[in-house]
Parts: sequence; C-alpha cells; structure tokens
Amino acid sequence: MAELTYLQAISDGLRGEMRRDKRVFVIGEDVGVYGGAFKVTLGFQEEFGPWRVLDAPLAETAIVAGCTGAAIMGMRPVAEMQFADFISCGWDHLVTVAAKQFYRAGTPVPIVVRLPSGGGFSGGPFHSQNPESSFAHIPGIKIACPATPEDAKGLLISAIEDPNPVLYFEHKHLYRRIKAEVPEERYATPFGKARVHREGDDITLVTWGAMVYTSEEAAAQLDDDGVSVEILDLRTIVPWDREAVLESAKKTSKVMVLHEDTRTGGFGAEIAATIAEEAFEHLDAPVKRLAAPDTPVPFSPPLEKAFIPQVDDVVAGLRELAEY
Amino acid sequence: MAELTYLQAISDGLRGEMRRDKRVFVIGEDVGVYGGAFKVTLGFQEEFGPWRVLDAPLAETAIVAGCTGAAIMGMRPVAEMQFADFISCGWDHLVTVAAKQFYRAGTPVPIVVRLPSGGGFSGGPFHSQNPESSFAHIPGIKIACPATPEDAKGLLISAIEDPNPVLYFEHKHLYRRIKAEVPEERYATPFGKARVHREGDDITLVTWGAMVYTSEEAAAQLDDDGVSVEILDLRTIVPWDREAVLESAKKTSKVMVLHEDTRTGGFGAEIAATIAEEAFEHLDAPVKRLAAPDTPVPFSPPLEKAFIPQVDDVVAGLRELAEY
Amino acid sequence: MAIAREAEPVSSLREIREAGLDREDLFGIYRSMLLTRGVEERGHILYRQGKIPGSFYTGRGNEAGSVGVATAMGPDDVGCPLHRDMGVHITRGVEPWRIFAQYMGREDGPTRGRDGNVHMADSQLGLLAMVSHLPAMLPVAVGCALAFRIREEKRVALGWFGEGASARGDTHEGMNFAGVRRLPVVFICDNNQWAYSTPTHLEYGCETLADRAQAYGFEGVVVDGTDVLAVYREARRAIEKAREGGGPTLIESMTLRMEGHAVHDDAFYVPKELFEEWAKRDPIERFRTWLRANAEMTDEEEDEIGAGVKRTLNQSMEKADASPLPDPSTVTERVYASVEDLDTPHHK
Amino acid sequence: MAIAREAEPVSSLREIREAGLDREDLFGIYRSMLLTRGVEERGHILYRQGKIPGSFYTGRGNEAGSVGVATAMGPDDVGCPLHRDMGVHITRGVEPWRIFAQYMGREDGPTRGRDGNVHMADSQLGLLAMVSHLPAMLPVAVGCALAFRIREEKRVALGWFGEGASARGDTHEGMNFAGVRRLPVVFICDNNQWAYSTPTHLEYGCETLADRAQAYGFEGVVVDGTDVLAVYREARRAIEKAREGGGPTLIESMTLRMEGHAVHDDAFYVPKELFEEWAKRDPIERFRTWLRANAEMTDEEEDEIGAGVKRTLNQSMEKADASPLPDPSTVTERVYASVEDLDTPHHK
Ligand SMILES: Cc1ncc(C[n+]2csc(CCOP(=O)(O)OP(=O)(O)O)c2C)c(N)n1
Ligand SMILES: Cc1ncc(C[n+]2csc(CCOP(=O)(O)OP(=O)(O)O)c2C)c(N)n1
Ligand SMILES: [Mg+2]
Ligand SMILES: [Mg+2]
Repeated sequence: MAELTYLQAISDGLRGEMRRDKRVFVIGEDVGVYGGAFKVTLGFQEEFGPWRVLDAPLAETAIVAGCTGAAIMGMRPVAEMQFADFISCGWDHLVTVAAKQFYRAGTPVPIVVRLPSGGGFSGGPFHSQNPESSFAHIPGIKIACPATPEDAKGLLISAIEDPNPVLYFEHKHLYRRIKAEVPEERYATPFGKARVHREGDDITLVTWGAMVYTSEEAAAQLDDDGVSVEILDLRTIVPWDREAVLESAKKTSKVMVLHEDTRTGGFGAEIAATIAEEAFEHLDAPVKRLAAPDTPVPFSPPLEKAFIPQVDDVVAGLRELAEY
Repeated sequence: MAELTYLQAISDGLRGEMRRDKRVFVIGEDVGVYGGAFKVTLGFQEEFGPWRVLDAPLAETAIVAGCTGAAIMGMRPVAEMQFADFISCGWDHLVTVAAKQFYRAGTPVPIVVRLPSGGGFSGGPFHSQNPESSFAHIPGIKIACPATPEDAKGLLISAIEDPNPVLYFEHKHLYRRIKAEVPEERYATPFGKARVHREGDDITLVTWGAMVYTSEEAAAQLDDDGVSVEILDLRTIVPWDREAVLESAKKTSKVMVLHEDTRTGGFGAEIAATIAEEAFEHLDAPVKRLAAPDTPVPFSPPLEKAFIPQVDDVVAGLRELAEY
Repeated sequence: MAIAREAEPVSSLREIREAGLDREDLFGIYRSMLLTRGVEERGHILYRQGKIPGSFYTGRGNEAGSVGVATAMGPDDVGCPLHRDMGVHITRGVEPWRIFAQYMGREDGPTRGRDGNVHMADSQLGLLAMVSHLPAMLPVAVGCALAFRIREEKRVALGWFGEGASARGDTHEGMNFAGVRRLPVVFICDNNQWAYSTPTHLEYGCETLADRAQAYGFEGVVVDGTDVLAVYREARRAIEKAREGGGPTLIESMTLRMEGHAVHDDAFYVPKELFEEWAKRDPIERFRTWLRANAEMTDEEEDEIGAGVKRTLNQSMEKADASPLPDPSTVTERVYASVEDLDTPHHK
Repeated sequence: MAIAREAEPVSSLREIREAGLDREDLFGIYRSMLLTRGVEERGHILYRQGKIPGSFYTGRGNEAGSVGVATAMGPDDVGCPLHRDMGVHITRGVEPWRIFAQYMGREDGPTRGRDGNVHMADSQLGLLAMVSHLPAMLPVAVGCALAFRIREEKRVALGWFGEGASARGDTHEGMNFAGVRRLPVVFICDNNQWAYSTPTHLEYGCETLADRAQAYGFEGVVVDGTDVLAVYREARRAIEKAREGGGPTLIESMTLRMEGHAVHDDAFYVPKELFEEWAKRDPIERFRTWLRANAEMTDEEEDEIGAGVKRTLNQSMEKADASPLPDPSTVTERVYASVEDLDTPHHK
C-alpha cells in the first residue's frame, strides 16, 4: 500500500486502466501536453500517445457526443470536463443520447465523464458547482462521488468497467488535501454500496463527497455531548444504497442528510423522502436536510462560507436532532 | 366569460399581452406562418408582423440566448420550444446565464419559455417528457405548470410580468381536451399559490398539470369508499405553496404526492421531504409518492400506459393510505 | 461567391461502371428506392387505419439521397441516418416487416416498442438509432470515426443532417472536431428546402451549406439529390477519400420534401409550383428512365422488380401485424445495460 | 484559400483622423491601454499578496484589441466583453477602484462579491457581465441586437469570443441567427493563438476564423490585434455598417496571449521564440512609438499620461481596499428579481 492523495489515486486508477485495456482513452480540454487543469493526466500523453490522450477543442458537446460514438464503436472513453460546471454544455447529449440509447435501441454507451466539482476556494458561480442532483433525476445515468483516495481509485475502475454512462464527480477540494493508503493492485469498488465512514448509535448522517469530512469534524464535536453519530458515505448516488441507509435509520431513529449542492430539489430530497416513507415507523424525529441555500455559488469568501455547509452548521443540526 | 380550451386560453393570454405591451414578442421554430406546432400562435404573425412573431432557425441555444439578450435590452420575449423535450438543447443558457445573471450581476432576465410537455399520445421518449424537475433544482428560475384554462391564461400573464426567467409548462394532453370558462378581462394569477381543486378531509393529494384530472377521477372513486380526498393543484412548482400544502397535510394527516415525471429526484421528492420534515408530528402515515417509473418515456401504448400514472394506480395508492 | 464544388450529373453506364456499380447493382438500387417509398406509403396507410400510434414521417423525395449514399458505404462502415433516410435502412438490409413492427410499436421492431417512427437502427447492419433532437447524431458519428482513427481501422462513419438542423451547435461542434482531427467521416446534408414550415432563407444566410465545409478545413460538394447515381458517385468519392486518410467531406444533397413535415401537415406554406417543379424530377421516375435509356432495363425486368417489392411489402405488413405488443410489465427493464449487453456487433 | 479581407495597418495621422479620431482621442486611447495593463499588473500584485481569492486572469497582449474596439462603440451600443477584454471596461469608463474591489470580492465591485475576476459589468455603461462558459455571451449579444432591430433603434451590439471558444455551438448558433436576420451585431474574435494550453491547429481546421463569416453570409476581416488604430478603424467600419442595416461583421484580431492562461500557468507549452517575437509587437509600445512619430507626442505629454495612470491606480487600490467584504447574512438575497429591479439602464 502506498499513501496517495485523492488526486494521485484518480490518476493511478486511470493510468492503470489505460495500461490494461487499449480501448480506454481520455479526451478533454488541455488533458494532453498540459496534463489537465488539475494535472490528473500529467505524463499520460507521453506514455499513451496523442490518440489516446486527446486534447479536444473547447467544445463539450463534441466531447460528450464524440465519446458516445466512440463507446458505441467499442472504445472506453473517459472524458474530462475542465470543471464540472461546464457539463451544462454537454447536458443535452448526456440526457438525450447517452442516457436513453440502451433503453430505446439496445445500444449500451459505456462512457465515463470526470467532473472536477465542488467549492471552497472562491471559484465563484462557475467553478464550484456540484451538479450531480440534476443528473441523478435522469434514468440511464450512473453517478459516483468518491470521498476517499481508496474509493477514488476503485470507483473510477468500476466506472470504466460499467457498460453505462457514468458521471464521476471528483471533489476539487479533496484533490491534494486528502491523503490515505491505497492498495496498489487493481480493484473495483462496487456501485451502490455505502461505506460506513464512522459507526454510531444515535444519529445517522448520510452524505457524500467532501461533506464526509465536514461530517466527521461535526460528529467528533457531538461525541463531547455524548451523542454518537454514524456517518454513511454513499459513494455513488445512482444507484444509492437504500438498504444501508434504511438499516442505519432504523437503528438510530434519527437521520440527517447533508450535501454541498443546493437544497431545493437536491438529491437529499430523494433520500429524505425515501427514509420518511420507508422507515416511517422507526423515526423519532423528522429527517433533517442540510445543504447549501438556493443561490448560485458566491465568490467572496464570507459569502462562500455562508453558502457551503460548515462544521458548525452540521453540529447545530445534529444537536437539534439529538434534542428532538 | 367565454368557454375556452386550455390551448385557446394560452393563445388568448399571449395575444392580449402582445396587444397591451409592445415589448412582448414571440420567437420559436415555426411560430410564424405555421402558427406553431400546436397552433398556439396561429394568426399572430398577421397581426403583429414578422419582427414580433419570429420564426427562429432550428437552434434552441440561439433562441434562449437571444431572448436573454433581448430581455436585458428591455424586451419581454416569449420563446416557444416546439416540444418541451428540446429545452435540453437550451439547458446551459437557462441555468448558466438566465438563472444566475441577476444574482451575480444585478441584471434581471425577464424571459418566458413556453414548453409543450407531457405524454399520453405515443409521442415516445422525445415528445412526451416533463422536464420541470430538472429545472426546479436551479435557483433563479421560476416554473409554472397550469392545469386549467383559467390558470393557463392567468399564469402566462404573470409569467410575462415576472422579472425573472420563467418556464411555462403547458401540457399537450390538455390542449384540446380541457375546456372551461375563462374571464375575458386581463388578470394575473399569482405564482406560489396553490389551488384547491377539490376539498376533502381524509387524504391530501398534491399534484400539478395533467395529473390534476387523473387525481380527480381517482378521488371520485375514493368517495365510494367513504374516503374524502383533497386535491391541491400547485400551479407553480417554483415557488411552490408550502403553506397550503403543510396546512392541508396537518388537516388530513395523510398525503400523496403525484407527478407525471419520473420518480427518483423528481420534484415530488422535495415536496414529500418537506412535508415529512415540517409536518412530522401531524402525519398518520408516510407521505406517499406516486410518479412515473425511472425509465425514458416509452412509445408503444401498453408501455406508455404502464409508464404514466393511471387512475387505477392513484386509486390503489390512496386506498393504501386510507387503510394505513 | 460559391466555394463548394458542384457535382455533375451522371450520364452514362460506362461512367457509373467506373464508379463501381454493375447492372445488378443498379437494379438493386432501383429496388431499394421502390422499397423505400413503398414502406413509407404503406406506413401512411397503416397510419390512416389507426394502426400506427403517435405521428408519422416520410422521406418522399429523398429516396435517391438516402439510397445513393448507403449504396456507397462499405460493409464495415457505420452511419446515423435521420428521419428522411429510410432508404439507408432499406439499403443496408433492414427487413421491412421489422420497420412496420417499429411503426406499430410492436415487440419485433428494432426498438421493441420503446421508440417509434424511424427512430430505430439495426446495429448488426452498422446503423445507429437516431434521437429526435436534431442533429444530435452528427457529432456521435464523428465519435465513431474517432474510434476508427484511434484503432487505425479503414472504416468510415456517416452523419446525416437536414439543412434546418445545420443551424444547431451540434453540427458545428461535430464538424469542427472532425476537421481538426481529419477524421474519417462524411457528412450528408439532406437539403429538402424546408425545416417543418421554415424556408431556407430563415435557416441560414450563406449561399449553399456545402460552402461551410471550408470553415472546417475540408471539402464541400453540392449534388442533385434526385440523381441517385450522382449522389452515389459523390458519396463513394468522399467515403473512399475518408477511408484513405483524406479527412471529412460535406455533401449537400438538394431535393424537395415532397410531403408535409409529417402526416398531420398539409404543407400549405410550400408554393404549389415548387411541388410541381420537383415532381418532374421525382428520383425514382428519373432513375427508372435512366435505367431504360442507359442500362436497357426491359419491361420484364421492371415488372419483376416492381412485383417483388409489392410482394415483400404485403408479406411484411402481415408479418408485422402478427408481432405482439410489448408486455407492459417489462416497462422498467433494460434501463441500465449489463456487461453481457456489450456483446453487440458495434461494441466488438 | 483565404476568403476574409486582411486589414492594412494604419500608417498616418491623416488616415486615422478620417476614421474619426483627433489627437485628444488618441491620447485617450493610449491612456486606456496603459490603465488596462496597469489594472491587471496591480491585480497580479494583489493576487500575490493574497488579497485576491480564487484565480486571476489578464489580457496582456490584447490591450489594442479591447481598447480599439471599445473606442469605436457608440454611447448607446452594448457589448459582452470576455476575460481578455479589460480594456473594454476601462474604455467604457468603469472606475478602476471598482475593478480592484471586484477582484478582491468586495461589496463595491460590480458584482458585490457574488462573482470574481473580470466576470462583471456596469450596465450603466452598456456592458453585460460575462459568464465563465465560453462563449455564452456571444448569442446573448445577438439577442441584444435583435431587440434593437425589433425596435428599429440604430444601436449595435458587440460579442467577443476567443479563437478557442469558436469551437463551441454557441458561436455557431449566434452567428447563424445574426446572419439570417442581418442583425446589428459585430463579432470580435480575440485570437491570441492559445486556448489555455491548446494551440490553434487543435482548435480549428480552417485558415483564418474570419473566413467563417462567409458561412453565415456576412463579411469577415482579419486585423493585426497589436495595432490599436487598425483595430479601431475596422471596428468602426463594422459597427457603422451594422448601424446602417448592413448586418454583422466578424473581426478576427490577431495577437498573442503574453502570459499564462491564468496566474497559476507558466505557459511552458508556448515556444519561447513566439513570446519573443510578439514581445517586439507589444501593442502599447507600438502605439507609443506611433504617437511619437505621427502625433508628435512630447516627453511631457507622455509623462503626464503615465503619471496620471499611476496616480489613478494607487488611489484606486487604496479606495478598493477600504470597501467592505459582503455581509454573509445577505447570501440568500437577490436570487430573484423584483419588478423594481427592472429599473436599469438596459431595461429602459
Ligand atoms: C433540437 C430540435 N429542435 C426541434 C425539433 C423539432 N423538429 C423536428 S423536425 C424539424 C425540422 C427539421 O428540419 P430539417 O433539419 O431541414 O430536416 P427535415 O425535416 O426538413 O428533413 C423540427 C424543427 C427537433 N427535432 N430537434
Ligand atoms: C464552455 C467552457 N468550457 C471550458 C472552459 C474552461 N476554459 C476557460 S478559458 C479556456 C480557454 C479559452 O480559450 P479562448 O477561447 O481562445 O480564449 P483565451 O483564454 O485564449 O482568451 C477554457 C478551456 C470554459 N470557460 N467554458
Ligand atoms: Mg429540411
Ligand atoms: Mg485564445
């Protein structure tokens, strides 16, 4: 095992798949000589050549549609959006073609789109978004949101293996901040299996991505109150691990759902509604949702801090639940 | 009062605003000589000329972006998508520019996009969708989904008056099937005020659009069981009338949320999660969601029938709730 | 200031022989054109009988364009035909009964009732199913060509689009990317002069769409879309050029949409004279005359082909009508693919 | 096969007088160029001091392009400048202290801390705030022109885009629509030879982007983007042509991005010689030399302008630094506009 940053784990996972499987190629803006805006593909073009590490024109539709066509012709494309925000320019192709082609025509579309997402560094309204919820509503697309280096590698490998379009959200704020042991061998982390980030008995906190670490800090504070918080890291939100969530909810009887994306219509609503419906008789308190407010992501640090859920917000929410 | 179809009410409302306010113009594919795919703007070009009733190229981005620019320059554009499904091609401009320009730059974008939506006539995967939930997650956009001719007119007028981007979903299946008295004078139906389509005491059914009529038929059947169903037609889902919904939920203690769009991540999740959180102590049963299954809209009649929630499905769901 | 080349008509049998077709091939083309029109005419009847749900579109006037191009494709080439390109499906060998089954939403249509109309394709035959959104499949075709280029296969992808759809960003992004990378793709613009009710001067501001090819660094050519042999010759040239690494070509095939946009549309907005003028250039009649004059097609041969097509159509309609409607309990199946589903001819 | 016109350099004072500028105007242009570069250089310092959150972009090398075009705009014309076009904001009169406040996320920046960098605009000055997504504001500019055309106002809209962003569908849809309707809009391509690390041959396959104008039925022109007067002359021609109903023009202004894509990028991928070559054509130095040679700018005049700019910059930085950070409790405010908010110069 080697200690890797979250970013290195993504990079390693991708490089390994490219070495193993000639069908895998990467395409995106500046992924070649430059190695990608965040350097995930640094050195890839030297190793794999310019036709497996393609610098695309500034054209997200061409990228997503190009991947779709190449995938149908037997390749395993991995596209990089320079920032997750720009996937809005590829929305139509994802929801109209890639998501529906198998159901309609029996043609699988095994593409992966890597999406550097999330805020916390004054990226402003267009370099900070977490657009996973919009896609989670579209049948036919799968969505992974790794929180740890180990999952970053294992979920990426699963995403590439998957015969469906997969959106792989990599949280920019974790890239170099999070470091951990990552197995050197190849492994695929299954989709739809939540990870118990921290066990607990009193409250279940369901989350994913960078909010796992915010949760962790908050849970530690609740320990001092004598309240034990169980943190479930969903890892993938389509599919999401209903069983694990419901089981934990039934155990603790109190649930908070937390995400960095905005609240209204966020995927937290789906989770909360499901828990409220299916664990109704087990709940000792209403399922609490905590998320960013319904605004664009503001740029200026005090505003951004008020926007992204902070440890204090989570602590306050958990205390409310504990006291309910 | 005149008896108008739902379609005539839209047409009348729009014509009235164009007569009243020179800033209002319409743009879309085939809205001119042809009068629009559904003939909503039939005769408009003759009355208002080719520069206020513009046949656009087949280019949804040009249409939405063009409206945005024109709106910022003081016009009141009303765009028509030929089918709501094609708004996926304008997604980026709505969520990236129109929705965020006021928050970011203080520039309001008063545009209306008319979206003929919904299924029930074998339109298949691309002529039947109800994409309102995807947009309902995006702060900065308002969403109207009229169910009656009276609201069709009144909400359209409000939409045009509104200084924000408004998506106006008009359900194709209601166009000529629903007829009712509509006031001849000008009136604006406020956004965010639900309409009690039918009063009842035992179960609250929250819905919008064509599902109002499915609900009505189902509720009539429940009458025979001695169960009285209150139907709330939300009219607008952004903003949505939380107060009215919560009040009714507290009165009946049992709630069903119903929509034609697919289930996972649909706006029904937001409503159900909110009720479960805010009326927790008043509920005698879990909030039940009924929606289309998570698939594209299938074409063939038996499949489409299995996809769109039917009266029988609603009846079965209501009975389950009644017996809970 | 036209930039694109204008293709000459094909005038002699010798010329078309040089372009790779023998007499049997020519009869095959004729048969495909008849079958194409026949399928759509029968479809129209089925529609009026209430047997086809939803709407109904045809490509009348485009039989030369679609059949001509498809005839020029190699067996391993792939294509994304659109709603006026029934001739591509027919020429590639889709059995007509499956098309009728598709129209009627039956289990044996290529989309098993999940989609309707010509929103279908048989992947066994190198075709990709179109979506409604125009022209979304054009950049997808570019992606197919990218796969061929990465693997250094001598295969070519074809992407169709209407002149109306040329206004969409998809057209631009696809062509630009193809031009930059000189990918083996050929773009076919079915210019039928109308996009629903919208005439060309409200769709684009240049003289011919083929001129746009130079904006992407490749060749454009305008061809008479009612002359199946000219279309064939130009498509073949372009396809073989792409196959040999010469990059993309944009072919603009000029015709008229000879009916309304779809069955509900009487095309009142199209000047009558335009219909009259183009009726004289009906691609099937034009080719029949050519075959009689240049390939010595006999009465017997002509009748035999015609009768064969009729027989096929009759049998196909019957067979299609025997296909069951999909089982509603399967509606939620096959939203996500499993690994076994990758076992298609495309994916291999 | 270049199609677009190539603009000549401006060689004499007489020539530029004919194009509408007197000596004072020329000094004003010089001042704006200095101020543009100064604002960005100071921004860079603030960034290194940790006073600017997020990233930081400059338009070094594009001062002639941005200032030249903005100088040609009429008072009621509007424009959507992008991230290399600080000169447009400066020329239209945005006070530098507000730009510094914007950079630093302060309440007095045009976006009140809601957005950063040059994602800003003062609607009082006829400008629209860019979004990151490139070149989304180009078709929005077309929409502005549409409003002018509907109302029959003699106003012109300007839409900027980078040569990299020319690959996006937005560019195409906007230009196509503008061409079809002959709208009063001028498109300015800041061609700085790189899109982040991507060189032009991977962005587009044609010779010059100005050639694309013919694909939309209007005129294209290539201009030396380091020659502020040539840029001005061509922009003015195009703007006045649009104003008189002559339809759009596409101006491709050639320069080099003289720094990395943003502050974090050392541009290792740009050949050193390219930088050296273009450094010799520095737009400010070039114009200074021209002013000395052709407009008899004296040492005194030159110093006065330079000192004035320095003073403005110093004062502006101080004033900006006094502007407060936004109050976090306001984060959820102003997501939706109310009717009163329509009371802007644009909306009137
Ligand atoms: C993105 C998109 N917008 C709108 C439509 C609705 N629509 C279907 S066909 C059509 C006209 C297409 O014109 P053209 O591309 O010339 O093809 P034609 O039908 O004439 O063959 C329109 C507007 C669509 N299919 N896709
Ligand atoms: C739609 C979109 N995709 C990706 C980006 C990320 N990005 C920012 S600037 C840039 C390069 C832009 O190149 P160009 O248009 O030539 O403008 P330049 O920066 O060279 O002035 C990229 C890829 C973006 N802003 N928008
Ligand atoms: Mg057409
Ligand atoms: Mg550039």
